Amino acid sequence: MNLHEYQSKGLFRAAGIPVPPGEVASRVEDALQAAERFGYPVVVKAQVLIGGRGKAGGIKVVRGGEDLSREAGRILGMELRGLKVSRVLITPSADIAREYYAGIVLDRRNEAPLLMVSPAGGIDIEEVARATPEKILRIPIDARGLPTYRARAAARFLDKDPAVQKRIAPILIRLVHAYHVQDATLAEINPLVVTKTGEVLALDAKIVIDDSALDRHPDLAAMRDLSAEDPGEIEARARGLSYVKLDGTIGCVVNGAGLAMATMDLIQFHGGKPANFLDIGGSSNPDKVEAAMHILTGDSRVRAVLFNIFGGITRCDDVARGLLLALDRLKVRIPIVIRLTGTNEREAREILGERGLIALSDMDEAVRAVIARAAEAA
Amino acid sequence: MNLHEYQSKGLFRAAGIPVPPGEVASRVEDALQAAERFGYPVVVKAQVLIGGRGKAGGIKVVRGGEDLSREAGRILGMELRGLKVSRVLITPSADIAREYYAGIVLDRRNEAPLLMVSPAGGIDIEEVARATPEKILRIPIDARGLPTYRARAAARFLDKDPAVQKRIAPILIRLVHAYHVQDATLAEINPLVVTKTGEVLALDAKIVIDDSALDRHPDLAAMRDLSAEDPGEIEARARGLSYVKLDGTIGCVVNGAGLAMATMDLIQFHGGKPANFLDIGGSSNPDKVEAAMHILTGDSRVRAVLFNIFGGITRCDDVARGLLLALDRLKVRIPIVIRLTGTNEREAREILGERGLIALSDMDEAVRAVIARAAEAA
Amino acid sequence: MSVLVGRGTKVVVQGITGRDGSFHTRGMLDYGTKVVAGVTPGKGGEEVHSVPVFDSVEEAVAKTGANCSVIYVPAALAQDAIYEAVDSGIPLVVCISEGIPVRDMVEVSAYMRGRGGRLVGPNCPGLISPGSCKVGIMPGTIAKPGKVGVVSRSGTLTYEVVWQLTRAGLGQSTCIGIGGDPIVGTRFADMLSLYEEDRGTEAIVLIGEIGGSDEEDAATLIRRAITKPVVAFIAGQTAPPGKRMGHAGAIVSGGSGTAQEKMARFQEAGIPVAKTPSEIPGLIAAALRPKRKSKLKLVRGKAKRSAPAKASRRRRR
Amino acid sequence: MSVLVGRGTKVVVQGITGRDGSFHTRGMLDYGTKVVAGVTPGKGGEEVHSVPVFDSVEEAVAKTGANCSVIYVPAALAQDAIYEAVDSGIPLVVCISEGIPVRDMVEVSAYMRGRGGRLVGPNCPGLISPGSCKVGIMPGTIAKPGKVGVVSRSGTLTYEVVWQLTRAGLGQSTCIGIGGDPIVGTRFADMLSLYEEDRGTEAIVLIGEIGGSDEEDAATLIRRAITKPVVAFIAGQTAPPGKRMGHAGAIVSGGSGTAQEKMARFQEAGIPVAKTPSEIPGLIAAALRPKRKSKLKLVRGKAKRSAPAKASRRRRR
Repeated sequence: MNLHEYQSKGLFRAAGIPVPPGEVASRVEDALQAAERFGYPVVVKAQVLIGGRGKAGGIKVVRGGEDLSREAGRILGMELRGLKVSRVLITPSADIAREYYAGIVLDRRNEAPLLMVSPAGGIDIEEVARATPEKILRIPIDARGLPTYRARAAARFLDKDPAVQKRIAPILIRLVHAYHVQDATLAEINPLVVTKTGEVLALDAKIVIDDSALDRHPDLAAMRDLSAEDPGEIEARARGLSYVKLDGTIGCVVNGAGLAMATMDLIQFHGGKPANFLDIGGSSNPDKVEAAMHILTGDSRVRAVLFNIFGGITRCDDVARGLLLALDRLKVRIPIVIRLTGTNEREAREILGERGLIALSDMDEAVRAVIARAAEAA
Repeated sequence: MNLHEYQSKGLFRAAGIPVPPGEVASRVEDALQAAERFGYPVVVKAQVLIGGRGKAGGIKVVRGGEDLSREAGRILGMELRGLKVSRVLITPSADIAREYYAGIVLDRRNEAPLLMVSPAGGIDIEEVARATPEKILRIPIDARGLPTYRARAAARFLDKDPAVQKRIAPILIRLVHAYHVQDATLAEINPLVVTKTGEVLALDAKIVIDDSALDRHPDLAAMRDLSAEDPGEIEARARGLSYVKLDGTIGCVVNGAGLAMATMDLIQFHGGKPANFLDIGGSSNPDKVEAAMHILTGDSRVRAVLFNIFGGITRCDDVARGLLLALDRLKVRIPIVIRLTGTNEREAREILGERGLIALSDMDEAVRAVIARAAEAA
Repeated sequence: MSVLVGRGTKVVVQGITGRDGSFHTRGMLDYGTKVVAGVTPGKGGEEVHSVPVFDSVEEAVAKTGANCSVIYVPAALAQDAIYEAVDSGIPLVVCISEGIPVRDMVEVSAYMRGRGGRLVGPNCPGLISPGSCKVGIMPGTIAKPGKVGVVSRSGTLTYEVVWQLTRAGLGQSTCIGIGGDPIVGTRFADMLSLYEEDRGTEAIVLIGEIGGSDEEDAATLIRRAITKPVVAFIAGQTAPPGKRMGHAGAIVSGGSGTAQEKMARFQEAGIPVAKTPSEIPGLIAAALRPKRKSKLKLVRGKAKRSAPAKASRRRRR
Repeated sequence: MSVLVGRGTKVVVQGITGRDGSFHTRGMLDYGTKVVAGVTPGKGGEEVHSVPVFDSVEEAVAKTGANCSVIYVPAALAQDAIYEAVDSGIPLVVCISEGIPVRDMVEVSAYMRGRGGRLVGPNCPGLISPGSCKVGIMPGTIAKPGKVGVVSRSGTLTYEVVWQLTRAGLGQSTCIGIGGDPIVGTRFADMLSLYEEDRGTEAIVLIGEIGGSDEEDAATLIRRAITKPVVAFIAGQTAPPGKRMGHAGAIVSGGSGTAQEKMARFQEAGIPVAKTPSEIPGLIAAALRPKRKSKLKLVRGKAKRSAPAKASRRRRR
């Protein structure tokens, strides 16, 4: 789960990492009041879960009230990569001397977190990694956390000033600790700035929390911003489905993530465009099938739906029953192509047959069929 | 540093370990009020830092106010193994069904904590270890803390009732965690009781905190009860000396713990009785020598003092100066025997010689001399 | 012939009294797997499908000689279950549980390093050595004994491929799903080495997906040390970046871990990459054609796992 | 001849700019020890007694080839200093610092297990191979080159014994103080094995004290695997139970770790126990007497560290 900048900064502040003061506003008046408390110039920052907000016009420095009213008004309500901005962060403008990067990711190869710091701050770390890899220092994190001596080495890598190094080292130790205790999979300060007075501040913050760990962090789970997500994805999560919306025309209902990806790929291979990733999971609860159909029929771009079910633990007859349930309850006006094989395949075919539905057994054949039906429906 | 029962229980309570309610009183009136809040019968428990308080008469169950007044009055002010009781803990009497032992010590051989549990609760665990070692389950603790499955195994070892096991297991996990985060070197629940209603409670509690870790636990350091310690030991700690009072007649001032122990042993070997262990440490600050003399002359049993200094880092001349400083400032009426060798030995002899003092260079000779002087002085 | 599990495998089921544990115990028993014990704390003395239940793995091992554990406990309890199995000396621990926090697995990984014992999974379907033993949740009916080793990060996609192999007359030595999480106990490289050593395996199917670099590491290993033919398939070519595709580990982040990159690495290593699942049986059949097979034997006879072997292998392709 | 440190030892001093670090660097240099580098974070580029100071151990090792570290930092920073030395690949780390929390050392111990590198201390005076190298704070003047290995848990008591040996004409191969804390990196048993292997050591003095079971473990090891004569002394016979005698590790708790117990264990193992420090030189001299020496050589020639050697050794006493 991605956290907003203001939420991430809140966690950093609680972890003892210096962040600039800030207030979140969803109305221009509130933004003005906050700015007056801080004193101008302030920065108005759109709170949306995408990178590159600055380039997209979602971050502005303003020098007075009029300026702020105009910019806050513009940003509140704008769309950034399809996401509506409903909140801005108002924060005093900092006198930046130098900008660095500090971030922790999960290093899957080493099966442990990895701290990366770079004196090339404020820009995308992946770009730095490609263009100037020598500008990144990588420090593997083990069960000890970040030993002080390593934090000092990282601080020396970033800044020449011993006084600044002494401020940076504890920030890195706390960042590593926060990553651990909050069950993060990413924790990033970009930029970590040194101000002209030698202060060190986390000017931007990004934390991603491990979805699998939210159960033990009710405080973090409560930070989820539903307004920042696709309604279909919200419904899917609520119903225990794994769903990702895409921009194609062929909806897919599949059991198993790998098979679901392979189905999308096969649609593209045969010339179609998948509208989504959707995994109904291992169980064969008919309600999940109905929920899946509800989500797909809510996407106006979907022209046809493909069911691709390989019965193992999932029983084909349960899926067939779920499909019929969906057809009864929802007004489904788009064609459906069904591919079933495996456990209780015969029973499933019988159930479907009673309603005049035919199930294919070959995956390629089914994909070609659904592409044809979608083309007809367009 | 040993914590009182009520302090240990406070830490356990904060760690989520169930302890019975309790109030500390240093006056009979307060004890009465506490007892009335709890309702009779209550237990009056002397808060002194010794084991075996029950056998020594420091713990009494009382059934009413008169009873309490008499017992609290008797216990407050009594002496238990030389320690004056200035506080009692008033706690409701529990309906005990079964009594167990749970404790963590540092296992020096394995360089890790060791959890021990035993169904033979309420008695000295060392006695159990001697008499019925099969009644103790030992669980080494590694960096993971106490895995749940091991906590369950320990709980099964203690009690047959699955409902009780489910209450014991988390107590053990929390005990291990508290031991770790509080930098304890001992954490003991004895007895851990199962009440007749199936509740599980830490009826007594004992925690020893690692002295070396007190700097990072100011809250624990503040719990030190000076009234429970020997005034000489308090002064020694304040002056950076390592001092243990014994009941002999020959005071010793030595540099280094090993040499100090060997000096005591040698006094006994030659027929004398050491009055103390005293290590002035590696530095040769004259103030420390003066402090040492102040402490020793405050012990009325001391008949003579032996200085045993092996100059290495410690400079013999510094010790000599410190001794003269002490003789100037304190009224020292007891004989002093000095043994010096090593760094700046000659300078030291000169300094002492100016005041008519002679230093020996052989340890055995010095010990025999001090024993003779003590005998004369007696 | 097979790897990891076979006729000598004696399984203890952790979480046997749960819904999944009980259901799949039935499935394993029906397949002929020797399920000798179950563990559910507090239910020691009970039975599930006539399998005795114990309070702890330690007890189960002591009483039954179990040498493989399969874990069906809820995600929040899975780390402890793995610790219990490993600490009890079980050499093969298969964790089916899905949704284990990454931090728990980081800790498990650090703990297991340098200790004995192999973990398969978590978030995996387990493994099957057709005809002799199945551990986990794979449907036994899709597989048949043979010479193809299958290793995959997914579940149903594995079934799909195994089923297609079986229909094409290509039986399997062992099929394993290593799990879809970012951190899993057994990786592609581990399985490739096991299949390379296994005399019953003559070709290998590797089914990867987006995310991480396990496929890339596998490609490097194959180039260096695997002499048997490998056919690869990678799912997720159409997955958008930054989105988790069902599996916690199936995510393209920071432009790395794409299907395209992985496919390219296999192709550079001279390994055929199937464009669709249905192409796999044909590619395997081609790899096993008698002419090639004799060459392969020659190569292995000469210098197994050495530089000359590698060179010959490249020539072969 | 010597163990652990000698002419090839190149020392880096962690905390060299501190009061103790600087003072003892002077002492080590005066003795002839090759102190090649110092480390104090933020003071890289400075010099202490002409020794170059670096910001990190890693840098010091890279620039000077240091192969031994000695640590003089405050107790609160000592754990990190040990980690830094070990992580930088230093094979011998000597920690002088006193007052390190036990938990810190439990963590260090767990971390070092299975990794390379030896820790001596903490809370120790270090070690000296007379005539060639001293690392730590021992006064160099008390020792002289010879054939007696000395291992001790204390500081000044060691100096006392070494001084008495020297005055009796009994030089030392190496003298080491292993430290007075409950957890130390190198124990009696480790040193006994090193002295046993060292061709320049012919007899061993072991100076133990109350607390723990390291002396008991040493007695067991000597009985099983040490063929060279050992003389033991134990301090603290008059120490009251439950009181820490200066050293954090010198405490009789729960009736175990008494001097009496330790002395009895040595005596049972056939090892002479000195009743006073001044008895030690005489016992060592007796052990080294020509007649016995020839027997010892015979035994070693026959079967070193084996059961027959053990049997002969018992006869010898």
